Amino acid sequence: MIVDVDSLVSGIADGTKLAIPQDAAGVSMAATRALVRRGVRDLHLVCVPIGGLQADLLIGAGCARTIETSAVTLGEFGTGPRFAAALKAGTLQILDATCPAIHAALQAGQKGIPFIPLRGLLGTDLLTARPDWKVIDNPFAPGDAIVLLPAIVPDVALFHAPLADRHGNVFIGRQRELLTMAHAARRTLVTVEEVVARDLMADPDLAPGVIPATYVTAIAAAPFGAMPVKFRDDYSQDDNAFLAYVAAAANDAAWSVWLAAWLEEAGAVSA
Amino acid sequence: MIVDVDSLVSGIADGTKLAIPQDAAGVSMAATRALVRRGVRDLHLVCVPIGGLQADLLIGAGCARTIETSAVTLGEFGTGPRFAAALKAGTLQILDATCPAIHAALQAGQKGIPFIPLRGLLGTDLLTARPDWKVIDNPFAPGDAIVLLPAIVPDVALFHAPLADRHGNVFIGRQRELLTMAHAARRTLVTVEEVVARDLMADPDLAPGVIPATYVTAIAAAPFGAMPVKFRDDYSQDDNAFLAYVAAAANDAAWSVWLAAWLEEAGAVSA
Amino acid sequence: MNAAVEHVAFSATELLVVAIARLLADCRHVIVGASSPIPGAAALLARACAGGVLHVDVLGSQRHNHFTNGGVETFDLAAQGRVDAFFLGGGQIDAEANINLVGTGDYPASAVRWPGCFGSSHLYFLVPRVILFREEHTRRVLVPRVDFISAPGTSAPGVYRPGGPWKLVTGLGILAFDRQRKRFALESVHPGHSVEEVLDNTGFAVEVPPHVPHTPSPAPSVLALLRERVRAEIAETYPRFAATL
Amino acid sequence: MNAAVEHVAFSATELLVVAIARLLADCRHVIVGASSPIPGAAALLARACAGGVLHVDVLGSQRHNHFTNGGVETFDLAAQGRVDAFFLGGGQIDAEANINLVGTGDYPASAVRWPGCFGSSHLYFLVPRVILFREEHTRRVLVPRVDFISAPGTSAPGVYRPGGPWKLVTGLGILAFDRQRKRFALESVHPGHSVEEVLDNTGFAVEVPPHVPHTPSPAPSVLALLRERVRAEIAETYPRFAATL
Repeated sequence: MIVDVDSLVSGIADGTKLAIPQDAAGVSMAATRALVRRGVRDLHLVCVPIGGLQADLLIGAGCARTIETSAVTLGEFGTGPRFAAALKAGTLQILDATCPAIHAALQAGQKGIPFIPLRGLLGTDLLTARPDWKVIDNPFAPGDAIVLLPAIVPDVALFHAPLADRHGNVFIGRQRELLTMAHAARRTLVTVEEVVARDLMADPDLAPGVIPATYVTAIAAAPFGAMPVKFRDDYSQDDNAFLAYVAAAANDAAWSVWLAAWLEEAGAVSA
Repeated sequence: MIVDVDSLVSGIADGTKLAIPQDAAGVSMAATRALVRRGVRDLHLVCVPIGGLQADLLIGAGCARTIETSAVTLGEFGTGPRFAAALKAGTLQILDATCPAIHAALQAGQKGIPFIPLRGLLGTDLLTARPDWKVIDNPFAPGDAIVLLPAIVPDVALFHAPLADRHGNVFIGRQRELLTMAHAARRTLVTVEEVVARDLMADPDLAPGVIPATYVTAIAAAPFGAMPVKFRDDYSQDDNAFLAYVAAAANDAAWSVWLAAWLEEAGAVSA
Repeated sequence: MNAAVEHVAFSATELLVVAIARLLADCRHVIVGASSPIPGAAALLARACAGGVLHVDVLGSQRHNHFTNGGVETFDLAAQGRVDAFFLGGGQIDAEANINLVGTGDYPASAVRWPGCFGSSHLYFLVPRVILFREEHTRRVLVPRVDFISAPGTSAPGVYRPGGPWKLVTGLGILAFDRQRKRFALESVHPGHSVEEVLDNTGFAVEVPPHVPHTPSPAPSVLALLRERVRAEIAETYPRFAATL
Repeated sequence: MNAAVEHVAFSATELLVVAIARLLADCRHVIVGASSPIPGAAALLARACAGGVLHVDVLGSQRHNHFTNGGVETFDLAAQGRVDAFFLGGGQIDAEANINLVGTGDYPASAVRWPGCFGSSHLYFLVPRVILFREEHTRRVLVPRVDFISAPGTSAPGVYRPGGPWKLVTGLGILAFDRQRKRFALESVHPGHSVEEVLDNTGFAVEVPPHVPHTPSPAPSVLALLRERVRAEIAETYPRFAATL
């Protein structure tokens, strides 16, 4: 259950439907590097509910065929540059969404129900772009059109969390979408800042913020494993790394150089 | 926001759709006594997902017109006796349900969606007894019949929790259905073992198990407020109280005597 | 035959616990509902025998319940396909494994009202191996046709139903349910009981193979595990039951 | 007129923060989305002015975000009808208050791609007072018709829509949206700017009443609150922005 990062990502085959969280929730950049190094291809990324550096990097490295997301953004550094370039080049299939639709569809996956309704969406071009979403007449109130979303069941959920124990329990605190991801996905892979000896479920204060081991396939220790992305109060976003990334990602030649250098770095991701 | 128990229940008018938890999650017997004393009538009880002593007592005291529940049970003491008697007498409307249906319908209320699908149920007499549940053909897989449940939006959620702070935050730990109840209900009333001075949301270990003040209408301190029902590791079920209850509830005359005595007790509920 | 068989006396309850634990041997995840001391002990025993590979959640327990998403988690987990086995009872169980947890007579003004359906109307469809457990084995319980279907034993083709009834364990024996043929067959009879006793006390026809074995007696090592570790574990949730072990 | 008016210099950003805070005065619950320092400061200022009655959740903050149910809670809360005001931007905003957060040109191979719809396609329908905030007030942003409708300004009768656009706040002024008439009217122009400047830089027709006031200057007491308490509060989430206040 406790493995190294390379073993952790060995469970992510080409073509995997891979759920990843938004930056603020805990992004495993350590596993991302291992995954790109291994040369994974054709991922179907499900961003919960938006993507950041991780998604843009996986796209730029040629690992993703499809992305389902409500946005790809580097925050104040703007739209994910490799994401935008791939869309313009037509090398990436986009399933544009809206945050609550991804959350709700994932909750449907969690509940083992085939679909879930959601308000809003009517009259948007998003709905036109998503033929997999259906509009029905609300059976409880004729004349009330409502959108149904099919459940999202990721093959793998991958994220970074502060703590795990040797039983496989993972503490996520208030980042509750990680629990929904783990419930909905068939398998869950987690990097953590620290693996602790005590049983996290045995502490009645911590237990409410724990994903129990049942849902967790494997865990790898990866201190600073979200860097250069901000992680809780543990570390801030490394703005210089983001600036270097955005500069390199602006053209294909500089991007290749940046990517090769990043993949050669041994330790924690410093971009 | 912090009031006494009598003021707390003053917000529960006749006819209220009142959501109450199952015994293990935290039942406010203190508020129940105040409510019965006040002589509330015509409650529509929503048991999340089953009822125990509290539901049976409210029925026996003539406070409830309707009950929506997946069971009314006193555990090893059997079916709620006043519940069974009221059904036989035809004085109580029953909306029989199944646990995941109540949870799912409440989650629909929480999500502000008008309905939610649920697997199972087909071919049960439960479905026949619930014309408010609808069967449709799954729009994503023709020929696949599935049940839709209308959302449950309680007027009031009422429960007992270990801690609250002066801002109105309530710690519930792992009893997550209480959070769903508070999200789904228009108003939430809580009795707690203790009101503490510190801010529960400021503690990153406790915060994951907190219902934030936004959802909480009023709180009353009621030490031992779940007695004689078990409450977490704080106190066990008072079996003698349950035995006395069951004995009295077996016939109408004994029941009236028991109820009058119980209502006159001043302190913590000892049944 | 050669080795001397060690004999250790056991109670009827212990036989049931061990027999149910045996049914759970190759499961990954078992959930035990409320008010179920014997299935609870059986699941914990199966976990002890499996060396920790088996996930067990005992509803009502604090220590042996790992849920952190509230009461809904049991049902979500089952709907995700992660739960291998679950236990259901029944005020009435009939020939086609329909179960009735609601009551007898004209619904809703039931002559005898039981608590209600609990999660049965959902879990019976979703958990691959539902073990029906009812200690009382009488014609009052095992009826030709239930008065109210809380959950049906079988469903029409096309109904989404990865789960359903697998075994029926009573105080007299173990019956297996055949979902295709929609009937029970007698699998074993507990020591001290007979095939005739089972048939006399069952209100519907049961298939009886030419040779019906006795439910195996608990091995001494398993009994020891039950009386020490499992007894201590189940005591947290069912103290009075544990005292009887 | 009689009393001497105290003058305190303020920045364009401070004017915006105070103007938006004024719009939130009678709200009970305001949520501020990601990458929104000015709306974030405005909501915290409104809370400070309201004496603590106003619930504010700033996404991305630890201290000023009370959610304990993950990212979905924002949307559930809005769908429950508990959120009075929310902020949306737009790469393009058009005459009928349709907003485009996706990109220009032929979708999906957008000439310019923006991040994506975020929660707009849902929240625009559900939050009663959506404040469109975009500092850049140009014909590039305020277009006759958006290239992609992330969220429509209005909906046909019968569509469930308790919410929608309320105000549009830009670097030049404040416009109010009339949902019945499907058009914007100019409500005030910020000090230092003119009605003509607004009209010249808006790519669609705007109603202009006979007298258009200036957006009121911040009161000294409010500015003090902003520069002390609110600046310290917003610094947790937006440190560089706070440094400019």
